Amino acid sequence: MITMLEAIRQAMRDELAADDKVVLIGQDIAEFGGAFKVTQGLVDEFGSERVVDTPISESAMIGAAIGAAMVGLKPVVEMQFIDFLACGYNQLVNFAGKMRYRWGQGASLVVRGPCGAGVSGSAFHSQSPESSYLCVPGIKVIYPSTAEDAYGLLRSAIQDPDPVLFLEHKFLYRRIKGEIGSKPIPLGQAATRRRGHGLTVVTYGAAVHTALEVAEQFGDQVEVLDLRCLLPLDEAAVFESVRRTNKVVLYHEAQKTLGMGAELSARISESLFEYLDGPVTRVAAPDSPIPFSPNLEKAWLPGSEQLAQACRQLLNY
Amino acid sequence: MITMLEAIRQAMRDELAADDKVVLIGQDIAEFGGAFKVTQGLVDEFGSERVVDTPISESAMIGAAIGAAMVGLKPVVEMQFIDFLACGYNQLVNFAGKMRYRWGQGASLVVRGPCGAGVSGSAFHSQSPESSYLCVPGIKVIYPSTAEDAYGLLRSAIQDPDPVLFLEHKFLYRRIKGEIGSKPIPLGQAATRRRGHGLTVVTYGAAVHTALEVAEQFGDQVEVLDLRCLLPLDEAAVFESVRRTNKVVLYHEAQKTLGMGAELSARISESLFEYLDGPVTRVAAPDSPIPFSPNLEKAWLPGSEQLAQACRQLLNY
Amino acid sequence: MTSEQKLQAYYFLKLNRALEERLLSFYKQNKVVGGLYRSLGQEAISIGSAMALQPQDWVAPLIRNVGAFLVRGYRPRDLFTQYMAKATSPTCGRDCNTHFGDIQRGVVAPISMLGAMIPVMVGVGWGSRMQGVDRVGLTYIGDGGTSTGDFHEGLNLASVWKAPMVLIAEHNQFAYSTPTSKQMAITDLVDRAKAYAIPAEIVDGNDVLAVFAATGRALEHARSGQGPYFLECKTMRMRGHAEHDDARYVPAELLEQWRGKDPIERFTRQLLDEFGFAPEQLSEQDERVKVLIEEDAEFADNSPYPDGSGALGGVFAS
Amino acid sequence: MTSEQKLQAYYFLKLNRALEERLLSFYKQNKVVGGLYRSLGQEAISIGSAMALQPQDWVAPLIRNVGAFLVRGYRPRDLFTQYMAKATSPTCGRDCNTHFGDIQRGVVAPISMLGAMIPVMVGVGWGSRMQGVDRVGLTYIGDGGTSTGDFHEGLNLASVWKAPMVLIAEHNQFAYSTPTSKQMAITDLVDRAKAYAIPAEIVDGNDVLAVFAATGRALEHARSGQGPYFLECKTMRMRGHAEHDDARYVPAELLEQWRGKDPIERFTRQLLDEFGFAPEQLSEQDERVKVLIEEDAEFADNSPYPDGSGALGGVFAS
Ligand SMILES: Cc1ncc(C[n+]2csc(CCOP(=O)(O)OP(=O)(O)O)c2C)c(N)n1
Ligand SMILES: Cc1ncc(C[n+]2csc(CCOP(=O)(O)OP(=O)(O)O)c2C)c(N)n1
Ligand SMILES: [Mg+2]
Ligand SMILES: [Mg+2]
Repeated sequence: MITMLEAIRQAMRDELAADDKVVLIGQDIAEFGGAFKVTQGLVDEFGSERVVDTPISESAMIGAAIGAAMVGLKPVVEMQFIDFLACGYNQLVNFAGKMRYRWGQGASLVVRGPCGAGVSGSAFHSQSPESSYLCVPGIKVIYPSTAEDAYGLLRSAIQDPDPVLFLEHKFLYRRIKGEIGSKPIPLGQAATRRRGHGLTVVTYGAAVHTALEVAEQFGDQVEVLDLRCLLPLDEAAVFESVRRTNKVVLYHEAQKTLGMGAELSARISESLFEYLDGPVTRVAAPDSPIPFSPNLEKAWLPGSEQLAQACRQLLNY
Repeated sequence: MITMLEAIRQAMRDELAADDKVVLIGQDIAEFGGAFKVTQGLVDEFGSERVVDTPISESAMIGAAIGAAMVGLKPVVEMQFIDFLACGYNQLVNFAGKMRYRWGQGASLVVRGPCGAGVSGSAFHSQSPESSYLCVPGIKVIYPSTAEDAYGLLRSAIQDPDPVLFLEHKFLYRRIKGEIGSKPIPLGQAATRRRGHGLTVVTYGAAVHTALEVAEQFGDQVEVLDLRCLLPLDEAAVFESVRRTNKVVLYHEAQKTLGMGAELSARISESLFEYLDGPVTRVAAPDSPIPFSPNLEKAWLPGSEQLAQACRQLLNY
Repeated sequence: MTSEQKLQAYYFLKLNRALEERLLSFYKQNKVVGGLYRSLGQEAISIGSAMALQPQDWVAPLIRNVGAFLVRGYRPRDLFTQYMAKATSPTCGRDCNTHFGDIQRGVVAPISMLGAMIPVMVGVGWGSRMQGVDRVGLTYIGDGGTSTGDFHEGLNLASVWKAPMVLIAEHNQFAYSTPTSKQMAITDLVDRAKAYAIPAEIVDGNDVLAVFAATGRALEHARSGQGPYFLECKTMRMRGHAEHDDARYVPAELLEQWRGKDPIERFTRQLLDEFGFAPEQLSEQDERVKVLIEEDAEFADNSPYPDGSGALGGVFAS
Repeated sequence: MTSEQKLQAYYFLKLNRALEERLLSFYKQNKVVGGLYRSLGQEAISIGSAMALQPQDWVAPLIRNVGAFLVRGYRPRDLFTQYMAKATSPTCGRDCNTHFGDIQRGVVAPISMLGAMIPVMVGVGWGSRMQGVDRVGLTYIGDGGTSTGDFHEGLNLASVWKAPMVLIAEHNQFAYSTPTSKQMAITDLVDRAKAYAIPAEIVDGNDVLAVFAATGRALEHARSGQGPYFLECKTMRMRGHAEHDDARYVPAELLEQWRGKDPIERFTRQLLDEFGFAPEQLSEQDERVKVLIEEDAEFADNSPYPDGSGALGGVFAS
């Protein structure tokens, strides 16, 4: 049993070992091992040519990774906190994301780093950025909830020929443990974490664990589907489940407005209108920055009570 | 009758005249009058202290506008094309958008500029960026479809105490004419552009005009609701209409995934489940960059045929 | 500096250090929420520079500029309660550590993204001049922060607009674990200023008088309409990036070498030996510091946490 | 340059100019889709620099670097069809003007956001060296483009990584309507390079031999492991930003002054007077240019537009 953090490190280690085109780029990731120590030791194993420190220049880091990808490397860029990716937004969205469509050449690169709230990181060390990168074309987005997935999905992400944003919920880094496999897990496959017949909670990331806790309260009523990948999205798995349960709660930590829940809700409405026995329901964070003080943060986070209430309400609908 | 472009200029002129705290900031906006000539002549009327050219530095432009707003100015920042706002993403989203929540001090500023496709601008001069700024908290987003609205809403945007993104569809600049009023139009009020009882098309921006064209084909069936503001959103008007027509098509030019349509669909599903007589339907652009060549761009754009078909299908549902 | 100012500088230096030492005990008691970022060894920069400001000037402190808050009239309790996430903090618990400010006091709250304050303070200075207000905007940047795009865009804009703005670069040898040599190919940050024709000076950042004097010159330059000014304060970060970082990547000799240059010890010696202050005059200030720290520490410690209802609202004015 | 190279340079210069003149007639016939951006007066920069590249090197041309495409083996038809939005264009009509490239030929397609190519070409050079490949990445930037954050972050990273990368700054006096004096407070772009300790030279951008020689030195420097190199090519944009811009903001005397420095006229005189080429040798090249332009113009003109089905797909590899 290893932590999710160790699983992520192991995925990078295995990819570094398997393919000498893989390089790691980031701030303080070499000797220091990164702010969260995710890359600890990798520079000793693979050398400072392949685990490379950078200045504080998120835009140049992404840009250089794009260039390196063009000449055949497979760069994995660490953001010290994923919030700082906002400073490299243009390179990722306009350069990496649009390349293949425009001139047929893709950039095989991963941008990864800690995201998410729950550790009093306040507004700039807690964000869930998935919507910002899903609402523009060209960036795959992966968001694992278990150590096993983190390992297998990161390996696939590194091997993927296109730009991938790999989100690691910092709350899970050392809190979640699991056995990991030794193989990549294909992108785009959701996982049913719990079976139920009364409604489906579709979720991902740290929220999966809260959903499982809540589902317990409802016996065999609540099914929990972990998306694992937001793009490519396993729409079929979502639809299959909702077709069975006829009710769905979309649950995530990111802001509600234009969150992943909005998109799923729209797709379910479009495709499963006649299967629905109750309103497609979202449980997500309020449309505000993330507050610092623990009580505030707790009130801000869409927690188990909110989810339980939404489930209750929908089950009784 | 003046063009939408002239209406926008007139709004700035009237605000510059009414309030000496209003300043315009942008690339080539002074003597040159801007790439689209939106600010033409304003430097002569108000001087180069109030209509100010900048270097090519989108991030610094937004940052400086935030600082200027803190000391009491009301800056209006022109992006030469709104696509370049991607280079100032961090300042707008993380500084301007989160200030008031964090420490009680807001930034009264407007970022405005041409957006949208239809003029063969290709991938970097055609984007519809509303989702990128709606999926994070703190930025109001306005998107007028008529000269009158462009005038009145821009005046309100400039007077607004919070950061506002004001989107001007470049296709409409000189193609749309209208009488303008002399007063600000309050933010957050949708406008019913056409009455109908069979279904509601909720739309905004240039798409409003296509929607009206399409609605014609359906006699008194299709209602067209122009959102005008995406945040603050006139949810009440959307709900009121859908409660009457019981069917809704969400229609916009931006990418479908995590577009405004996704959010509206989710809200309608949540609140009006029992009123719906057919699946909430989206008509929006494919999830890809915007192609250049006219035929490609036309195929890419969610056009009248697509909308008409969606209406037909939903009316027959 | 006048004699009075010298005593004041001494007071603020000691207050800054005592404040952080008190925070450190809170930290060890697990009463600090999140990381604790020290300015140990760099106090002279914040205090010397902030003391050179005029009342109408504005300052945007970063995480190690605790001293600037104090000079601007904030109390230790404001820092204590921010770090302890209390309801009584300037942000009512909404944001952390030095992430607070107040337009009325001319203090701008930073965001975490390094470099971002620079364009904003350009706007503050420029926007003030537009309104005929004599106001300079002062902010800080670390050696690492000079690698950001905003540093470049902000300083370039400042130079073109001749904005009344002063940037103090604290060259403390490290950006988290990254030494300056891995951050840039130059050795002096003043070389950055050449790209904008901004006048720049190297200052001994551990000499509060030198910082005060240089900042005074810089502000004067900016105030007179000649545009921005850049100061590089050479110094050393004497602790880890934050308290959770043991900074084993810092060569022991380097630390040793800088330990002898402690800005407070040095200034104390100067006051006594060079400027003829009596030991009692200083202990009087020490006593003031002690009393205030204890009073404010108690205040903060006894302050309640916000309750959850404070989490919502306030994103927009209306 | 060898004699052969000189003739080649002459050929490319004339081809570049003839290509744009032909594009201009297409433009006047409304056959160009979107704006037409000229490199008139600046052709020596793209051609001199691209000719200095080794086959294994890579280049990322911007909108005025038509010449670099030609030197790299692209044909006029590639530019014609791109500008005319034809199905036969390198991007099959998906993107415009110089927004095309091909990894096989070592040409990177630019994005519109100025400055963005710089970090990317740092990555190209650095990533090649990582793999033991001797390859330099060359790209360009305008005077205006040097104000972007990416310019700074990219060059700083290049200098720290000692990336084999060369940046050619085309100082053509204007960024759209903005003269350099409103873009920056310095007069020479080489001063920007001081911030990174990157060696920099000022070059006469209207002298194809000087550009070729300087780029050769720069590439050699980069290739030898000493890191990036910066060249400032002084020149003048002899047309508006694009053809729809009448550039009335450009002082007539300035244009007049530069008209006498036309890089092609000048090189032609040199070839004849200094290097002893016979007029027939040049007219032979002129003939080649004429034939190729006409052939390719016809090809482009007769090419079909893509049909709508080409709009979809291809965002991801699978
Ligand atoms: C844009 C950005 N990227 C990364 C970080 C994470 N980070 C916080 S402090 C720090 C090091 C800062 O070093 P320096 O600027 O020298 O300041 P010092 O800590 O030495 O005072 C880093 C990398 C950040 N805050 N902002
Ligand atoms: C980041 C960014 N902001 C704005 C623009 C719009 N724009 C296109 S070209 C141009 C002027 C460029 O001037 P310069 O860099 O000097 O190049 P030149 O046109 O003179 O060759 C501007 C402002 C852009 N392309 N990218
Ligand atoms: Mg430092
Ligand atoms: Mg130029």
